[in-house]
Amino acid sequence: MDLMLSVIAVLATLSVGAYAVAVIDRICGVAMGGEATGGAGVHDRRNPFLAPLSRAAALWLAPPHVTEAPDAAGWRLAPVLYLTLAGMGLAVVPWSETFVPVDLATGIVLWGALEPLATVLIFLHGWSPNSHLPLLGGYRYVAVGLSYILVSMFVLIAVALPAESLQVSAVVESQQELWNVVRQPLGLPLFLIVGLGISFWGPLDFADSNDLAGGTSAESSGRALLVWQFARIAMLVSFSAIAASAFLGGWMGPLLPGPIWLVIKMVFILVLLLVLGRLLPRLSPERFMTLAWTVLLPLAFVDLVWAGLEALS
Amino acid sequence: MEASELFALMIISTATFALGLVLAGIPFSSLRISWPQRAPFLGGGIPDTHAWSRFHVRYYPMTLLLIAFEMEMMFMYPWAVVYVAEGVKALVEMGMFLAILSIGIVYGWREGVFKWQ
Amino acid sequence: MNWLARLACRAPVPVYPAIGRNALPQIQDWRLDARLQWTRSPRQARILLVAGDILPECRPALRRLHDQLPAPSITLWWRSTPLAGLADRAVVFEDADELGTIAGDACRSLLLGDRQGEPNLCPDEPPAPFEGRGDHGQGGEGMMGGKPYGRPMAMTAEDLRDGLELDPLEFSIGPFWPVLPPGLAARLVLHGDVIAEVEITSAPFPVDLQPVFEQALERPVPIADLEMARARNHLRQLSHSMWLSGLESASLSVLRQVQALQPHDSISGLCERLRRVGFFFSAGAGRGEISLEQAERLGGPAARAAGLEQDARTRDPEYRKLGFRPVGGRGNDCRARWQQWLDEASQALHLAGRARSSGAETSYTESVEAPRGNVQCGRYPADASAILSELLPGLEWSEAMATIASLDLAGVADPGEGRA
Amino acid sequence: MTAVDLAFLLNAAIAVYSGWRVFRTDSMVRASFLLLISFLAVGAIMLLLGAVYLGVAIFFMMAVEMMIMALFMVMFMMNPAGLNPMNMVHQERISAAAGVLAFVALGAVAVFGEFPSRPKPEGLDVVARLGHELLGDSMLVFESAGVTLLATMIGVVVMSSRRGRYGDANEGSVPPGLEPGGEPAGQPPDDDDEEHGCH
Repeated sequence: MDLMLSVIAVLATLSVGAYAVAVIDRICGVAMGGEATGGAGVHDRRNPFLAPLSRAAALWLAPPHVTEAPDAAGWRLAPVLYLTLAGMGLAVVPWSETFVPVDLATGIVLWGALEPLATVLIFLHGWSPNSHLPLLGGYRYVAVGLSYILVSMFVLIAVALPAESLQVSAVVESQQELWNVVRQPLGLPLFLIVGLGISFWGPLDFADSNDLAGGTSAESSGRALLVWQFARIAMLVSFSAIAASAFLGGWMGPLLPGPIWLVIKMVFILVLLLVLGRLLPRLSPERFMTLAWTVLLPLAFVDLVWAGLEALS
Repeated sequence: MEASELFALMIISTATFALGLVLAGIPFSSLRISWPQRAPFLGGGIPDTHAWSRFHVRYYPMTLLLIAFEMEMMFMYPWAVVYVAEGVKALVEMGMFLAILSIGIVYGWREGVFKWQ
Repeated sequence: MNWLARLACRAPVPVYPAIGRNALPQIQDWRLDARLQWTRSPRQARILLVAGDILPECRPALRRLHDQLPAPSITLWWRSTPLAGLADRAVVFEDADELGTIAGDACRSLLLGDRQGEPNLCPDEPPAPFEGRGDHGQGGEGMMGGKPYGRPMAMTAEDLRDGLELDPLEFSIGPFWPVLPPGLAARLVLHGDVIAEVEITSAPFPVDLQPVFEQALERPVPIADLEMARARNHLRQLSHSMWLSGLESASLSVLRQVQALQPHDSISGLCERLRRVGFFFSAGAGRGEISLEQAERLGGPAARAAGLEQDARTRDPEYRKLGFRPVGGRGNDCRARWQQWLDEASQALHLAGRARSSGAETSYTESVEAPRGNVQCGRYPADASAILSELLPGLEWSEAMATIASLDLAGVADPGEGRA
Repeated sequence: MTAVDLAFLLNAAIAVYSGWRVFRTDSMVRASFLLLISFLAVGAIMLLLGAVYLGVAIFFMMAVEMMIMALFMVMFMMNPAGLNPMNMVHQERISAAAGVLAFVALGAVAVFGEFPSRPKPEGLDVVARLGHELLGDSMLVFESAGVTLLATMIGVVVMSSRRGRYGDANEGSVPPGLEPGGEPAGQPPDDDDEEHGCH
């Protein structure tokens, strides 16, 4: 029974969350003047609540495409497996004191492992079509994907210090008195970069960027593209859940039940990510790599030392 | 206890995988797509060769450095769990460990490893 | 399934643009239309829009592009002559405002199955015959030989930088890729994602001089009109660079600003915002550095940014009365050129505001400073795309694209030639 | 037959099958990622054995390592995508015999050997035990691993990076002189031209 509930909770959160992200992103876009709103008789197209659904329907019905000599299995499986990673990432997040879909003793390490696995799949998605622009996107993403995982590891280890455990539920409970976002002020900003990286969003969209005609998805159409985009947003949702749990006290909060608090905090993280995604430009991959190793990594060091001193005091 | 958690993880990932597979639709191999449509998209241009080739990865020294660094990171997770219990000893030991490895990063940086080769 | 198709009909129509002569500003205006969704690759489009005249030498590429939309698809023609194979069923239209409706109808008819897609224009055969040949019928021989699946494999060549002899990727790109200027096609050799060689195979389509600059060569025209046209042009150029570096939101809001631009408008907010988010640092700082000689060839804002003081406006006493002094000298990289566009747009708006209130008109008609560069009667800025083959080698892909976007390369069409 | 047994058999089958496919595929990328799948299945078996940390650590390490391996395999192998089919195995007979022999031997040990049965005590936190071990008896090992990894890093950089502090290695990466235009500082006088440029 509990298992059924867990499966439904994860799948529903991914799907509803992806829909919510599309809606929020559109609302942010309109508020920032970044959405097309012109044209006559477009009222229902301006409706942010219907737009994601109609776009998804259009992709569902769009004709498929394959290239000359692709790695068909890899191309088809990469988006699906990427979605699976998002599901696994969400599964380790506790919803309340008692309801944790997967209360793995090494949940934090599992989250660390999802990031390189996501890099593998994004590379595979770029490699498989045997086409030039996706290939460049895939290779370029690997440079970025391998650069940000160290930052992510340090930041996640820092939140494990006060919890004395690698269990996500323990990390949440360790924030009873003070949230980690206050206790380790560098943690959340660094972790947000990781979130943008793992879902190649906004400034870290090195895989599917405009200068490569859509990068790894330049040769995707129809349902393959639908899954890819869905998976990418699902990853963002999944990330927001772990970020909320690691830094904003997860399900904890007064009055309201745990799951509601978690959702509120997830929405907060998502809005932050989506606004950042629209505000910041993409660096060249070389510059990002240098930045990640020479600025972000030392900052992550500082975050860890800070967390260590704080945990001892 | 642990086995049931693992079982739940397996079921959840299988369910997400199935959802993705349903969305992904028919396999590519069953599609009949014309040759001109299948040519790689290059804005009207044409490729001379297949895209798959011995690709010159320009950041390869970084990946090698990463392997070494990541190996070391694996020691840090168990360390984090016992950190509070062990106190200053843990802090000092890990401080030393990280200091040694930071030398590697600084050296790599000086040699331009974090740039495109 | 019918309800699904009806739901899909409410989505914006995915359109891929093949941009011909003088169509770029209109394409940018169409980006603001919520009924359309401009796809980055034709694979996601159902409609191909051919906008503007396509020169004959680019028609084979257009035929290839046409076939690359997943079938079934429909092609719309705006101010353009349909290709030979499609003449009987071509949807041709003139009025730019109609695109939303026409594309919507076309897409709906495809979704509901009311209409067949177009036939392929290229023969349906692999790039090279392979089936049944070679060791396993895949067309190849041994490890690297033959043409497996219709194409040869890349072969090693000497590297331009670190001495690893790996395979260069050779391909031609363009002329219908919206990241590049319309009409620009090049043969590229890539070592990894670093550009090793560039050979321009088709120059960007020449752009007609805007009427107000044309008139300025014949008679005095209001300075306000001239400067507004300049400000619009520069902001449009900049919006493309912003789109390229992932600032889609800001790029659309700049385009919206362009449509409603008035003299005296201030764009300092935009400058400040771009500076604060690090746009200038993003991919362009320190990249795409042009020499003085190249700056001379480019003329216009790029030359002024690089420190050359050439501006026809300085010769006009009316401009001097308005307190005009050329800005520039920020440097020779992409960042400097982007800032130059912003500075000049800002200055142009300021000048336009002052000229509008004083009613000032140009007094010097020998030559006029067009957005692209200095225009004299009978001497128009020539295409400068050839400098790319000196500029791009050694740049990483995104830096190379940023460099191209920071330059205004297309030549200005000589109206005399057109009439002849 | 419990769920754990089933999961073990499933993962073992995946590990063996994908391990076999590594040698049957022509594409280097596929080979690397099939190997990754094989390792992931082994990691899952570790998890089933109660090694919660080691299992997930295998996921982590192997994802990074196989990704990098794929990069290098594609970089340096002819026909990296296997567009032309090729034979990935050499000296098949000897290898097959050795493989079968090893499998039989190990299988015999597994089936006929007598293993001590020491199930993990209830409530033992393996990760914490590992941590205490690292800070206790194995501290010397742990710190010397740090030094070894530093040596690895430096070795890797020396061998792979072409860029140096004083310019590209193959253009004679020499330090500048103490005074402008002077002899390179801190370098022995250069009497053999062939040695010059070897960094």
